Amino acid sequence: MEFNQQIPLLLDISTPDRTGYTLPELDVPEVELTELVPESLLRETEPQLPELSEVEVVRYFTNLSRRNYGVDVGFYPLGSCTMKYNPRMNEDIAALPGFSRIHPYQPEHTVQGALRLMYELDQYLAEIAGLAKSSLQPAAGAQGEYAGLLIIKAYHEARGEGEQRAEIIVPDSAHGTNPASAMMAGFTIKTVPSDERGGVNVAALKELVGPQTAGLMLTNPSTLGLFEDNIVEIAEIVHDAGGLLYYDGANANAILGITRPGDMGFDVVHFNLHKTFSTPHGGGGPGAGPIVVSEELVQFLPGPVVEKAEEGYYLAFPEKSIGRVKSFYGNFGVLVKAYAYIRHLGAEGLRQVSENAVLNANYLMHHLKNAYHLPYDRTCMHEFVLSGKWQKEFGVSTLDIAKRLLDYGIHAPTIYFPLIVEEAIMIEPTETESKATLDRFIQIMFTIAEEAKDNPEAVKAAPTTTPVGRLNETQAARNPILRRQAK
Amino acid sequence: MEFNQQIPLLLDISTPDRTGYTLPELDVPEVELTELVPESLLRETEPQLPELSEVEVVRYFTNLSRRNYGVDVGFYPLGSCTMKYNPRMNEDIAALPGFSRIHPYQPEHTVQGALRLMYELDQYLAEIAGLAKSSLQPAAGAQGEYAGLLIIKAYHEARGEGEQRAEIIVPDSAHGTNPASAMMAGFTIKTVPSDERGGVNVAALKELVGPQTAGLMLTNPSTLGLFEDNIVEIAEIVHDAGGLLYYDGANANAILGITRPGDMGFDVVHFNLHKTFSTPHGGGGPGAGPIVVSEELVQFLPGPVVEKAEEGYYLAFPEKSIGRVKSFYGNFGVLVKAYAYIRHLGAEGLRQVSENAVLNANYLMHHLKNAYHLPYDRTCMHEFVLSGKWQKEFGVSTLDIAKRLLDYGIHAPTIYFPLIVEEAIMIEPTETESKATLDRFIQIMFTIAEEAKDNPEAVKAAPTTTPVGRLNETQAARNPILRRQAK
Amino acid sequence: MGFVPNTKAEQLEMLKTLGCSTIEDLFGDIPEELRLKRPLNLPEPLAEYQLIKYMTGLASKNKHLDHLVSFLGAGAYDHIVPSVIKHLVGRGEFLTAYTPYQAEISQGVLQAIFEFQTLIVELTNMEVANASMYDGASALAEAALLACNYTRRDKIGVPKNLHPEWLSIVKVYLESQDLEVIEIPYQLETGLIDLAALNPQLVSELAGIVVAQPNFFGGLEDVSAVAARVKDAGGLLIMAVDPLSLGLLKAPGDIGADIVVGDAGCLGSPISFGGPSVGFFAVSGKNLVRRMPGRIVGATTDAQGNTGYVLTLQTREQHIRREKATSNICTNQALNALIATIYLALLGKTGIKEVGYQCIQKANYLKQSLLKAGFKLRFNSLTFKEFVVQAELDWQKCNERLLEHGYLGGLPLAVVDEKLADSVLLSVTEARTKAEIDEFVALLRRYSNGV
Amino acid sequence: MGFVPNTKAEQLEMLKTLGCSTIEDLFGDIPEELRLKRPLNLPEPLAEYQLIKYMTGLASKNKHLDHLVSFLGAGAYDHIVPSVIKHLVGRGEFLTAYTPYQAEISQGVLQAIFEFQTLIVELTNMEVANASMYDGASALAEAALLACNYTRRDKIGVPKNLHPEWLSIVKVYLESQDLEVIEIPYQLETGLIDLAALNPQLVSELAGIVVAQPNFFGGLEDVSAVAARVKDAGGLLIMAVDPLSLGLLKAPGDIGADIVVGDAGCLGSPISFGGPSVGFFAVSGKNLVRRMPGRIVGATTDAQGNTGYVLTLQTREQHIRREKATSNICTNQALNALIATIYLALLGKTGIKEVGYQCIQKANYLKQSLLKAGFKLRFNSLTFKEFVVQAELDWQKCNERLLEHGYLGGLPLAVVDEKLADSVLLSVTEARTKAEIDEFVALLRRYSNGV
Ligand SMILES: Cc1ncc(COP(=O)(O)O)c(C=O)c1O
Ligand SMILES: Cc1ncc(COP(=O)(O)O)c(C=O)c1O
Repeated sequence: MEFNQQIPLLLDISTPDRTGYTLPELDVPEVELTELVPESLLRETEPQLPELSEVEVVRYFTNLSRRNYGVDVGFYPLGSCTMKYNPRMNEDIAALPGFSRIHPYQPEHTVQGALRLMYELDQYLAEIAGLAKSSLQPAAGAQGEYAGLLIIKAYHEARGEGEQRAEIIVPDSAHGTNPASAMMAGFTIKTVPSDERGGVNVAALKELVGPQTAGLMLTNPSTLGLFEDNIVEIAEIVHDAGGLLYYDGANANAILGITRPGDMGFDVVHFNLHKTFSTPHGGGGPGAGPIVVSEELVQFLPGPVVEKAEEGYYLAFPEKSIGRVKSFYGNFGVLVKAYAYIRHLGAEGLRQVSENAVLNANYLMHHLKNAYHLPYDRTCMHEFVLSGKWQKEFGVSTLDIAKRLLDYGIHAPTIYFPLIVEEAIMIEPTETESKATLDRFIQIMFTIAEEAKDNPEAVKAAPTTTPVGRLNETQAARNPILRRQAK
Repeated sequence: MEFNQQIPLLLDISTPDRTGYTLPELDVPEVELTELVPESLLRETEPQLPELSEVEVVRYFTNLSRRNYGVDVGFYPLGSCTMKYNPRMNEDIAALPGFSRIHPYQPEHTVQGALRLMYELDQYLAEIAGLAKSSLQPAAGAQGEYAGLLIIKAYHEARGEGEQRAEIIVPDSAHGTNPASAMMAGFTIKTVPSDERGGVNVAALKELVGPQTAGLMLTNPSTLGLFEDNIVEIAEIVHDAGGLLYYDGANANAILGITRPGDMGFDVVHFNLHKTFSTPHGGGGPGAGPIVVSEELVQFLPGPVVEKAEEGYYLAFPEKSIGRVKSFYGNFGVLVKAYAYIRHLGAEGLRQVSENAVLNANYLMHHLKNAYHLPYDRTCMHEFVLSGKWQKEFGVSTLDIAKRLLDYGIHAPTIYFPLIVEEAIMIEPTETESKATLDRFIQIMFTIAEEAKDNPEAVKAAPTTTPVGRLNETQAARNPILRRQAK
Repeated sequence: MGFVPNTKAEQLEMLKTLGCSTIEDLFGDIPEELRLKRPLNLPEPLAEYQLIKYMTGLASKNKHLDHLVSFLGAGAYDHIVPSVIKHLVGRGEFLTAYTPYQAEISQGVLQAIFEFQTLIVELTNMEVANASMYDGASALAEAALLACNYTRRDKIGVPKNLHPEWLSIVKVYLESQDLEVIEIPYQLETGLIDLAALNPQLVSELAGIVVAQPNFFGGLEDVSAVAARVKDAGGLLIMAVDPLSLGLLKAPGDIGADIVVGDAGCLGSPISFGGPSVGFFAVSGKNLVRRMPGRIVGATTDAQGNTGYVLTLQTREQHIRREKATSNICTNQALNALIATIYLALLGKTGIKEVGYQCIQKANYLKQSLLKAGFKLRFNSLTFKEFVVQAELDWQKCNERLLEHGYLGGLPLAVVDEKLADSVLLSVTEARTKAEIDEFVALLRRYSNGV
Repeated sequence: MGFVPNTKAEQLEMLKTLGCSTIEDLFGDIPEELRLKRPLNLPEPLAEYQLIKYMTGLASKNKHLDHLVSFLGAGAYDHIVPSVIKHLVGRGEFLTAYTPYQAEISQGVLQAIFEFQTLIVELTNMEVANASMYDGASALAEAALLACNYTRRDKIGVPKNLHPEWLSIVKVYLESQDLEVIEIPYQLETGLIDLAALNPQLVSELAGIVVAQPNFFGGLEDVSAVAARVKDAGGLLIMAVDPLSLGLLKAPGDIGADIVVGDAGCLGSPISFGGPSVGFFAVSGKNLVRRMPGRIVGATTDAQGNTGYVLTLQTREQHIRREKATSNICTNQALNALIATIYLALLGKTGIKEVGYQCIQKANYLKQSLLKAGFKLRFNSLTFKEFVVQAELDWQKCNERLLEHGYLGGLPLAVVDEKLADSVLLSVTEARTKAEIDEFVALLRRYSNGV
């Protein structure tokens, strides 16, 4: 219970000399520590770690978890994040000691199961992307973007155009990681505006491309949840200008088995296994952001990748690899879960995922547009973006609406993104939600819309049923308290 | 969150044709069902089982659990139940496929690990009890009592006194299972009163025993948490009258390695592995109630027991076994956890358990007797019993006090037991609680005592912070609704 | 150590408060001569890491069903268990709670038990089910006691085609109260209950008759016939059923059963060398409810009108009624009942049928394959997921050879009945594949040909 | 299938609402020629039960640390993991949440991250730590970027005795922004960083210098000397540390480190073929905080004055700052940070010291035993839990023979540096026992004698 009670910090409940662990006795002859470490290197002040018994630790984290919301607790329509159900069997599989207790430097012949899994996952992702080969290294989408952009850079360098092609074009609706990754990769960023249908403004794009263009980063469906139907033309424009196309696969949950980035003309793709392929988000990670590239770009992939020979699977570096971006072989434990998911669903199951993700989104949008402004009134894909601007007129912001949802026991959608929509509310139900849940959400959203009109103060005061009330973010940023303050 | 929201029943959220499982395809040639089962035996009406997806099931039970309190959530001083911390390593161990995936009828040579574990656990329990040999069959304490009483019966029968010795003596402070088990075993029950120090009234006992006495059941420490210091004399009285002594080991957490029932004169003992030996209570079970007997009684033990030969361990039936009380070999999965616990702690660790259980109880008692009536003001063992009679004067019952504790985030002690104490409050902190927790509990109990005086209505209205308010038990019993009502 | 948080300093401080100098002082009530003067004779403690290594080693001395293809059943089955179950059941709030005495903070467990009762009622078509029993066998024993108690008769009919362990447990429970178990033989050709073999006078003295559906040999009984006979005689019909058969087979409530029991371990509990499992207990009406053993959860409301769940009808129970209680059961098998509830929620209406259907179809496929391979059936009744095969084979030896190939053979029935020495009880669940069955048959054929 | 709850009937109903006849209609915006006209070429789906069997089979093709006694380290270690951790981390509310954007219902994750930040600060004695990085290597790369950015210099000194993978990752990150990595050699006898080998002019142009403590060879660096030099030159001191050494070794904050990074996977995360692990990132002061990469959690209050936690200083981040962000990191390794937090909470002050102490003592015992057995040390520095042994042995072959005995040998350094072809990097953690070490030495001695 203690649900509404504050939970003191670990160090506040610590007692000197208490411990929550047992270690085997030290069974080798001991040597004076100072013989092993010179005094000058020895620690002077003890680190103030908490001292707790096992049951105290269990209660602390159990009670913390009870103050948290996850997909397991309820509906979590966080747009762009694909908060689908995370099958528990995958957790069991990844925890098998044959996967969770292997060392990355074991001789290859002792890890053939792991290497085969990576090899096959590479191939599955390539098939899904409609491209040639993957690297499983990147730890998350953003690192995938970064690695993918380095490949684009290496490609141009190999063609002697490295210096010249210094610009990456990014739509104004793009996720923040896109421009940030391009910057990290050393590119200059050019923003292409959206057109009135929410797609890339093709005319503007034509203006932007040129011999300086390294490539275009695109999410398709876009962050508005809309399919870029000019994609073939866009690809042509960029390719004709000598640039490459990067596909931000964060929204791939809409297209599995339906259409493929490679077929659209993309050269590099990253997938978010923690979105599309059902691996849990873990409160902010770990994820995995494998990239898939066209035949031409395989030589540049970050290494190592897994290859197959008569004798078995082995690790290798592509010929002109951009190098490594991650220790060892990526977030292997996450890869295992995505592999299991694909094997469980097969082609038909994956297609059903996307079909139902899109069906659910359209169903929600169809109803909600009656109570909230829908800036782009088109068939959407797996998500859609509303605007809270009607409510704004009553002084109720999108933030208020989001907070009010919490009172109804539902996680809020993504808000204020994409930036091009005023008071954006980005809703992604995913395929693992039932019609009943969608109907309940619709009803609550309608109620909130009513409240915004009739009783705006109630919405602005939200949330009131949560363990803490609305938290003061400005205070947090102005006067940062970033660790426990000694008492 | 939804913490304070009612959770509808499974069938209320069910949708026709939805499923939450996958099975391998049926891969054998199919035969018409009616060829396998005659029409007359086929079901006519479908069972109305809920139809849900996996995520719905996960959310349902996750949210149910969030409306529940366990040792993992906080302090649980439920007297007589030994709600100590349940080490998680034991769960992992019991879940090893070598323990959790074995069939009870596998050939013995394929389950030598399991048989050895049972054999050794038998020996450990015998050593702890100070007796000769155990049977691990009983599924819980009450079944242990039942089996133990049958052994006492068999013993008398073997001596030709079966008919004659039809009475079991039980103290008035005994747990309800004691007389109930004796009744199940076909005995007549005689109650021996307690004396003013809370122990067995020895004079009354002397009156009760005779040629009709089969035995005496005793808990030591008693349900008052007091050590029966006349135990040697009591044992003599019963033995001299030709009866045997049964030890209800539910309170053994006080005596591990400190004193032994066998040394006190007991002939049959049961242990509650789910109390003393840390196996989790599971919301009401499963437990395990192995019994240990003296050399003389080994021949009567319920079977099968594990024996050891040159070639390995094997199952056998004692010569004059009372038979079986439980399918297969008892709650094996529970036995594994208790075995692991004993191996982890060893002799010294077990002794520390009891020492600290007793220390914690005395510490609490010492403080709480200032605010609550303490009927027996003696050094207690692992638990003690207060009376709410001072508070009763303000119209506040023990039930009210218990409910008020819930508002403070603490599970209430056992109440109204033992029956011999008016408005009993039976408190067992266990050794796995820290002084800080005890101090907090003391403070809350003091606060409630204040409230009872100054603001009795607040206590009587409790609980108010729980998912539901105080539930109407009378209504439940008068108009029993024992399953979901179709809507 | 021992998961004790108290530090030495705290112990001293607490002792000081108590006016003691050592912990020993707290044990002053224990007569000196009873104090153990030496440490318990137990193995040295093992730190967690060592313990897990040691226990893993011990576990590895058992061959288990992940590595064996099992055709062994006889009360414990290799059914498929959805992996999500253990994640839910392992949540601390379920695992580390006890009997929900404080209803307001135990709504999770209480509602789950209420669901369990509901689902058992749905499966059996009875009126009321309780919160669980230790296992199917003790549930049956308690059912027999209830029947005697209810009818005030002192004999009960129990068929010899009941699981032999259950039969012996029923006997122990009844005989300890001087009640008599009348064993009802089975027909030699069918293996089905042979009520006609009993003296009709005796039948009319019975408090009730137990029918196992399917019986120990896997056979499907014509329960209606028995039902009619026992009702005529004023006794109760007690059915012991396999809950996984109830998606297909007629519901006990539709046949007129008065009490239905069974073992619900097959609904998602790990097989675990036979325990912990969970028994269920359901009755047909109000009169029986008040004499039912075990916990019962009921719905009620709080002052605000919120629905909530509580333990109810507690006046039947030992903690209130003591020696007049309907049973001595206290701790039961709540967590396994929770497992069964989750299992049924996952499977639902379709799943329960499909599992039963796969069992019967796969078992039939094995049966037909064995017949083709020249084996004989011991009984000519229809069967559910088990059946008895007969052959001039040393089944014990045969099983040893099967083991070498990773197969766990059936239960040789010699242990049960000498007359069945040439027979083996085979079991087939939905977990078996055609390939496994085919290879199993091939191996058996080879052994029967003396290869 | 696909965990989709929608039934066929519901799909139709929803489509009807939308005015569509088939789901295909919803994909009208996808140009016809882009639609995939065939099913994806993927293996047939496997039901859960089959999948688990299949995956268990695949896993069994790997030899793992439950069965191998490991002396292999080099960035991934066989440390003891308390079993309670996975039970807590597996709770759905942690596992299935995302980045805590909605603070009021995410206090669990937020407070846990706040604890992580606190504990990292305690361990390192720095001012502020962030919520986690992908791993130690990328944390170091980001630290190097931060140093360049902060000092506005375009070169950074990185020692060649850094983990070779880390070195190459740092290079990739820096070179992609046209920054230069100046490799600092190590002394051939000690394996320690040889700053003197660098041109002094060059040193004063460096944005900072990285020191690995312990270094890749397990050697203990005299960081203070480097610290003095780099400070003089106006650069930053960046330390890459093993967090498990920090119970014993001087805290980076006490030596003057400006940025401290490391891999905290060794704090309780499963080794898992090297990932997911978790990087940490701590800085010495305010100026650096505002340029720090990654999420940061801060304490604040609600209107009632209750303390609560929120994501803060977000204007550094990509979702606000886009191409001007301090980093592109978004999803990080929160669950592994939670693991590390639980691990540190269990171990506490005493435990962190004891683990480090057991590592160094056991490693020293192996070292001394090998010396006695006639092996030589490659470097003469003091070491922590790893060290380099030199012998005229084919280490690759030697490792193969060790494997036959269930031992996982050290990392042959031929792959790292040709000059180290005769050397192997051995690692010893608290999980090793004297008996295992003794047998390992005996085996090595046998091979070195050519047996
Ligand atoms: C559209 C889009 N692109 C990229 C990313 C970055 O992925 P990650 O968080 O895995 O680094 C996200 C994640 O939220 C996203 O939604
Ligand atoms: C003193 C005492 N005896 C016996 C029992 C019965 O044990 P069980 O519940 O395991 O059947 C209990 C359980 O509460 C008890 O406290």
